[in-house]
Amino acid sequence: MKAFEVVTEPIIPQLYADYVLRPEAGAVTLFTGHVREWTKGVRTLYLAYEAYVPMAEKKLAEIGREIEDKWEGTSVAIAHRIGELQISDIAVVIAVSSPHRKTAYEANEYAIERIKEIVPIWKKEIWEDGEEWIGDQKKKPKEEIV
Amino acid sequence: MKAFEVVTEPIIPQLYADYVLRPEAGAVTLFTGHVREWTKGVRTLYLAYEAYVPMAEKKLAEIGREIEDKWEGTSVAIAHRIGELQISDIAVVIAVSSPHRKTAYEANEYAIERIKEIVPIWKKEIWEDGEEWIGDQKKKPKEEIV
Amino acid sequence: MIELHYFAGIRVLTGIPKESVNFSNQTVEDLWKWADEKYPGIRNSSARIAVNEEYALPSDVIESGDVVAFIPPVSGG
Amino acid sequence: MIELHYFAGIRVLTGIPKESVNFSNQTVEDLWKWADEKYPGIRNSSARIAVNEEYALPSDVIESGDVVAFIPPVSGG
Repeated sequence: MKAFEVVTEPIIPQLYADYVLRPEAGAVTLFTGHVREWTKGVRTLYLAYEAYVPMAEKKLAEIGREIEDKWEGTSVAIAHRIGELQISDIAVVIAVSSPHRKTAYEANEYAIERIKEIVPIWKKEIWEDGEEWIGDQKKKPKEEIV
Repeated sequence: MKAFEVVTEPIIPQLYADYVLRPEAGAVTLFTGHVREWTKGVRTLYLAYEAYVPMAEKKLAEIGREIEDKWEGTSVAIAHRIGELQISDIAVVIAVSSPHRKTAYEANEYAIERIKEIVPIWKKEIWEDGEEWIGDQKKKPKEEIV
Repeated sequence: MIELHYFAGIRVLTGIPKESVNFSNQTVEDLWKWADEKYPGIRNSSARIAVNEEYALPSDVIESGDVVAFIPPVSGG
Repeated sequence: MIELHYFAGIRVLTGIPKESVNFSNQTVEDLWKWADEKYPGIRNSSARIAVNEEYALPSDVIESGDVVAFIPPVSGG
């Protein structure tokens, strides 16, 4: 495994937690983003993720560096899975270790926000009655579909 | 395993993450608190944790209920290990699942804060030159010891 | 009779992890007075008292058969 | 020649995942104009352009051999 990677196989979160652990770490936060069955009243059958892989890995590493610069003593690892994902599958894992817990939470949440801003990965939602690449706000599923 | 437990064996975090996962969960946060080698310039050799086990498990479950009441759709599992723990060993694990990520972070951090307030578990730090039950603020290691 | 449990720093102070004592229909406040006489300093330790695994108020009444614990400031996590 | 990559909703619009085109010493802004003529609507898609795996400014110059990607609003995580 690499500390910042796009993968096609199921994600094993513990690998990333182990990677960031060190003697000076008092806290490790591990975030996993999962495929959720219901979004705004619309039932998702499964998701398909696509990435611009080399750039995505570069941007994930950039987020890791941002965090390690911003919060002293932190260490970060991030992986995002692409391809077809079923309900409850892990799409993304973020591991952050830190001497103190407050930072471990804060830095981890920062990572997911940044991923959603700058990392070239796209999600296609597949519903019972259609599918759509997510990202274009105009085409998001509407509550009245139910 | 139980959703809220005090254990003597090494903690396997994934068990607790798996326990809270459900189809409506989009996010799982897993916090692990580890034995840190250095605290305020004092080197820890190892820690010993003691608990008032039945009350501790009751209070952990109470924290879980507090969270599930406070943040809709969350599910929680918490374990704390007691006995002798070495550097980097996991002392506590908190798993929270939630439909949305913001809640998963917030609720998880709430859990560790509450554990440090109400759960009858105590830590003894063992240093090269002594040992002390932590909790009594007057006797905490001081920076000038270094 | 009630059962008394001592933990962590409090156990260091009492020298024993638990004991049974004759005590009933008195309050938590009364227990504090009794304990501070037997174990001087216990009252200044910032400990709390739990009765049957719940934190108790000074005015709560302790009955025969209750399990009481002296809970020094916790430091889990 | 430069290499153009299209992703997600943008790929649906272009109908192809990538192509090579003659383009050099022109700016990102020029590329937008070219692209919007060939693929009407691409400019209104809120996509960004990345040159050699870095987000580019409209004034950045694209050289022969560069790898250019149209990045629609990302939705990872």
